[in-house]
Amino acid sequence: MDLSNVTRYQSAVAVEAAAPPVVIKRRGYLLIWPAFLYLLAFLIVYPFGYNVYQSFFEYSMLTDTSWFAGLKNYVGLFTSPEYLNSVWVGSLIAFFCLAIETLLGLSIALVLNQNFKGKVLARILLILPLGTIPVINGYMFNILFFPNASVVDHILNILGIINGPMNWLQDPIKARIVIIAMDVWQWTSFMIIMILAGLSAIPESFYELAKLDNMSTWKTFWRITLPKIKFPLALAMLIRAMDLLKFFDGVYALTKGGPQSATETVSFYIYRIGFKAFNVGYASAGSIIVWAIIWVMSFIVISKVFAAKEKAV
Amino acid sequence: MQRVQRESRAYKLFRIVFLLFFIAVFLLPIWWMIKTSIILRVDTVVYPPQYIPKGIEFDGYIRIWKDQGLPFLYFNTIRINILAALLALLLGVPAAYAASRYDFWGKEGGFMFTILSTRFLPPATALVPLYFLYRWLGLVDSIWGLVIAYAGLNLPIVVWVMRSFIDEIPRAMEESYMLDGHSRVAAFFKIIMPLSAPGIAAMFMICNFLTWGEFLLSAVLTTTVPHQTLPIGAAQLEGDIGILWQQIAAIGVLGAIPITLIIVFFQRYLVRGFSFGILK
Amino acid sequence: MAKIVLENVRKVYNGTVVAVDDMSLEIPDGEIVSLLGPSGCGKTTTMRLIAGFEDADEGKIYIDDQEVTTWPPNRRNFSMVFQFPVVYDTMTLYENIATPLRTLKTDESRIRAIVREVSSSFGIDEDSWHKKAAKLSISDRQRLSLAHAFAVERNLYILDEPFSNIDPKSRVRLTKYVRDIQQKKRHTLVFVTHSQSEALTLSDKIAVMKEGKLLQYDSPDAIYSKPANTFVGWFLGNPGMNFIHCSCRQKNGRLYLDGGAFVALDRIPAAYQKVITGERAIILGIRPEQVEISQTAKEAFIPCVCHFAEPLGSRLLLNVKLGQDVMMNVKVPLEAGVSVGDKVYVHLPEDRIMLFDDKTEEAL
Amino acid sequence: MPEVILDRISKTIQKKKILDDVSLKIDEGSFVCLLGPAGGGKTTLLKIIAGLEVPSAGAVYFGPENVTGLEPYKRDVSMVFQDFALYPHMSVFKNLASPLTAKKLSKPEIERKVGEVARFLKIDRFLDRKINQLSGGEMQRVAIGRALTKEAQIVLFDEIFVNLDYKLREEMRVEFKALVDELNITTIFSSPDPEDALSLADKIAVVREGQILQYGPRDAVYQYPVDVFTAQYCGYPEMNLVDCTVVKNGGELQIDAESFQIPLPRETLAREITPGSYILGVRPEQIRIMEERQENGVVIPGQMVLTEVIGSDTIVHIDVGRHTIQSFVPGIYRTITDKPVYLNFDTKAMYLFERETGAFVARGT
Repeated sequence: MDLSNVTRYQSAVAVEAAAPPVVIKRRGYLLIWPAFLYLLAFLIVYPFGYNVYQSFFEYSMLTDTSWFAGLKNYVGLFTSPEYLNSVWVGSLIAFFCLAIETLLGLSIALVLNQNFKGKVLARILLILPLGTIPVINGYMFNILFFPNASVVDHILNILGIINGPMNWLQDPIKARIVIIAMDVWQWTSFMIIMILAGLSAIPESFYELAKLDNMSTWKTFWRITLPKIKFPLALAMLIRAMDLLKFFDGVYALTKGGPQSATETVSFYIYRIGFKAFNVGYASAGSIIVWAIIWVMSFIVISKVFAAKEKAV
Repeated sequence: MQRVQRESRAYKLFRIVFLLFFIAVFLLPIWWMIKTSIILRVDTVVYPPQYIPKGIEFDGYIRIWKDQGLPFLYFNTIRINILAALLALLLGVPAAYAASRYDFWGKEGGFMFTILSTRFLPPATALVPLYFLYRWLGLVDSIWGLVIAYAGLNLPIVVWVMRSFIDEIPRAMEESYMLDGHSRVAAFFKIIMPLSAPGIAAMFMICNFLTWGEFLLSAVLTTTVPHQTLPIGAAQLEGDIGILWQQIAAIGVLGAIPITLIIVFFQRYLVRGFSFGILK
Repeated sequence: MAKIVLENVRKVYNGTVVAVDDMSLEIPDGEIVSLLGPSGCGKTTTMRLIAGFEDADEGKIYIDDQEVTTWPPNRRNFSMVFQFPVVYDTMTLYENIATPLRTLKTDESRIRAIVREVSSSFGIDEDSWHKKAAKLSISDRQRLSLAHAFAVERNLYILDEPFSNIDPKSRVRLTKYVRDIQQKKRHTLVFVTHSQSEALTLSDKIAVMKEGKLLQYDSPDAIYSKPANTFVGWFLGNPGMNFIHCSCRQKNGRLYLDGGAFVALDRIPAAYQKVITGERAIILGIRPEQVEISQTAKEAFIPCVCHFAEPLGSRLLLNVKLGQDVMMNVKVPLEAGVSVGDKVYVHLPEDRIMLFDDKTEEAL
Repeated sequence: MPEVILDRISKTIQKKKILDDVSLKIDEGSFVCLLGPAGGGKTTLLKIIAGLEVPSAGAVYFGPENVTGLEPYKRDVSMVFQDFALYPHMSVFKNLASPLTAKKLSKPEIERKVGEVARFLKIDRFLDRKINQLSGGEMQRVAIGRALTKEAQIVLFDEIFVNLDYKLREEMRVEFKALVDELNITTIFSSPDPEDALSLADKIAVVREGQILQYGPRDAVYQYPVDVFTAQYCGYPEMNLVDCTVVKNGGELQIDAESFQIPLPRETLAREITPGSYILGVRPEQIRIMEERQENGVVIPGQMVLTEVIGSDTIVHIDVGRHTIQSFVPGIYRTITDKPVYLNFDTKAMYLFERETGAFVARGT
């Protein structure tokens, strides 16, 4: 063999130009369609189309007739103090819930991430609120803050923080505090679980290094812990933020939106207008607006998710 | 590997106090629910409150059993949730397989985004359309109506989380099964299904967890006891004459038991469910 | 800089898994000592015990004759480099290196001088000081964490498999940096590795471990040429030592080594004549490069068949079959030109042979 | 037993070109190694042969038959995967039997064939075991066994030594070679490790960035690399490369590498070259280290910087001006002298490559 005759390798395979191969397309991806169509039918296309359609009509319960109303529903909605109030109340509640849940969840998760006796038990006890039924929690918080017989009043009185009955549920501000307290009580556990998952993924060696450098606990938190759990934390907060737009059960059982719609969230408003007042056009217009908000927010969440996934690969 | 901890005594004390405080706060409403369900009816709302009941009765449990159709409610809740979870898995696992193994046009931005975004839609906004659709289909006040709706709530999470489970099964596994001479369908049933079985089981539990306490849809889409769920049963105990605390609490206690077992035993998977499989 | 002593140290996980068993080791001041062994041999646990990340169940640890067994890691005064590079992602390169100096209350101009010195010894450009560490490639991260570790004068520097995630080119460079700085400053250095090449290249002494036990602790050359048992002989070398189960038999009043179908050696090697006085079973060990080979029959050469020939740089690695089922690796010069299927003759030089006990597999 | 022909295969995945117009003809019964760095397209190429991926363009032939679109389970190919891909929920026996159950053989037949293969690979002792009870080496044997029970004429091996530690790799390589020789099958083996390719293969195809740079008999690829990449990649330790210029000095040509010069008489290289920019290449095993300056031949002064002991041999790193040159020294050698050393090599062992394209120009004769 003459090895010295080196040429760059070329596609010199002796195959006669054959008929183009019959390429079998692999069609396994079609499996995604049943799930997709199902969601489309029951949760997206139909409800969305219906909402869009109805939002341009006015409907009368009495005569069971409806007539075209143009943008009247939207205009009405944006000038309706009730709707604007529900947006304001919803945002207010969501903001405080989110802030408190995040801070509490973070501090509790940081403690639970340490090694100590009884850690597993403490962890289970602290996520138990997730196991309760939201609407029943509403009733239980009703008892805890019952006018003139509030358990919370009693405890706060003993601790000397307040003096006398607070009548929580009669006062707009206090009622909001109770609603927030209820949500915080049930969903801080969610934050704890999510943040613990983020914390447990940080390799121990980062802390060992910080220790060898005599870094203070505070600095270690800012320089190592927080940057490393940024993603799970942000994800959990965004999920909670969107879930707070759904906030309904607790409000229903605890305050029914009262006093004077001080605790009426958007979800509750849409339900009340649609099902108690049968103002379907209004409810539909309100829904469309909420959908727009959700889509923008979920777009942010999901694109973050994709970015993180790519980073992981 | 266990890290050697050298913490100061003061810090250890602080930690105990900190945790005990939050455990107390977190458990207070739960204890109140348990206590309310067994305390004498006259002592339910009294001041000063009884932290430990002075007398107990099981009247609440007996009444919900006899008068409020608890067996129906309980059975319905279980039935609807299980069927909804199964339906979601039936549709979701193949979809998750496709999403994990195939590249197709519009996968991430179109299909997967749309599927996940439905997870965030407030049920309230779909309530009116669904009600009229169900009335037309004759699904109002039937357990199948709720099964279909709940499966829709579960489906986004099933697709996303199962996809992350299937992603963890090396492709080479089914590929080598196919090279052994088995068909693609056989590879799905003999390799993917058995290997993702723990994930499927966990997802089944998580689905039940997610829809167990659902209130709004079942409040609107069901009207009679034989088709209602526990949360609705509880809400109906709030009537013109007042609220039947004892019985609501009793439903609350019974309703919380299965779901609490799920969170205790499936904690590890809860994170995946909550984060759509992105965190493990 | 300090001397480290471990005295009968033992560590058990979960009450049952013995990670380190009765380990005694003296790490001399100013030397590089490697802990070498396959995964699960206890080298990482030993390192973590020295560092104080784990508490020993039994035994004592000394730094310069001061007992430190119960001291927390930061009091033991050492630097560490981890297998998966650990740096402060949110800080700049400069801040990363400066962090341990900050806690020592060094003034800023001094810090700057030290950072300049270590970063130049590890090939970090001054232009990149202001960059965030998060953006670095994995080998640059390890470079940074080495610079960070060597920025401060410590009793001890621990490197835990620092090169195993690094590409081969950067590995050579980083090895050189570590060796240079150690030679200049005479640091005491503990180096944990599963790679014989790294251990043989860098260390003054190697501690070979297996299943929680210290098998041999000696200079690289001594470990290579006089392994304490068959495992050490097999584990070091490329390929490792050959072992042949033999029996010492008597013939005409003289002992010889019988390999079954062939005579491995017609007498007992001189070095072992005092140890072996009667008939017994034995394991003969010889390194592949020390086997002599011939293509023609000679006296005291064993006939065999070559069934694998692999060019290895300027050497040819042969796998030959002696008798029925004894396989042996032999390394010969490329020019020997042996190919698969050839009949060749090998000779085991008396002065190269090592003998091991057939039961304990310890060197005799 | 068919030959395998790849005819102008291209593959694009998510707009990324993985394979670009690759053609390859693999003779029946031969052992071909696809050698190249990770991400170069080796695995995709194997998957296209196996039918696990469909090429975006081009065709695959097994002998005269065009199998391009054929589903993998209809092909006469088996494959061993990098991480073994054993079915963890099945016993070793069931793993080995999987290709036979697909053929719907009778139970005794399956038991007989599995038994044969298991004995052949010395894994018959643990047929009842679960996969997670096996060591790395045993897992690899089972994976190979599963590929063998199919009795396919073409067997693909995808980087099967990568996940083994170096001691095991050393032993498996010897065993593997003996095994393949005995079976007489068409073997296509992919590896990032030149040692695998040089010790096992009949022919080597160097794959990089979706293209085949060179395909030929092992010795041809080793001795006459087509370009700098192949030259450097195909050899362990890798070839030393130094940028240089060829200049006319008086009537004679000379290689000028800034820190040293090498005279280049006409007869040194196989062909005539013109002055210009080149890359000089010499394999480390050809470089000798001298403590004394020699008068004859190539003499390059340098400074030792590191002796890297790799098992039983040593790579000595020597600084020569801007470059570091590696010399492979058999045996353990650990002296570093402060004195300057001199490198020397036979001009026969010298390679020249074009600076811009990296293409092979000439080598010493």
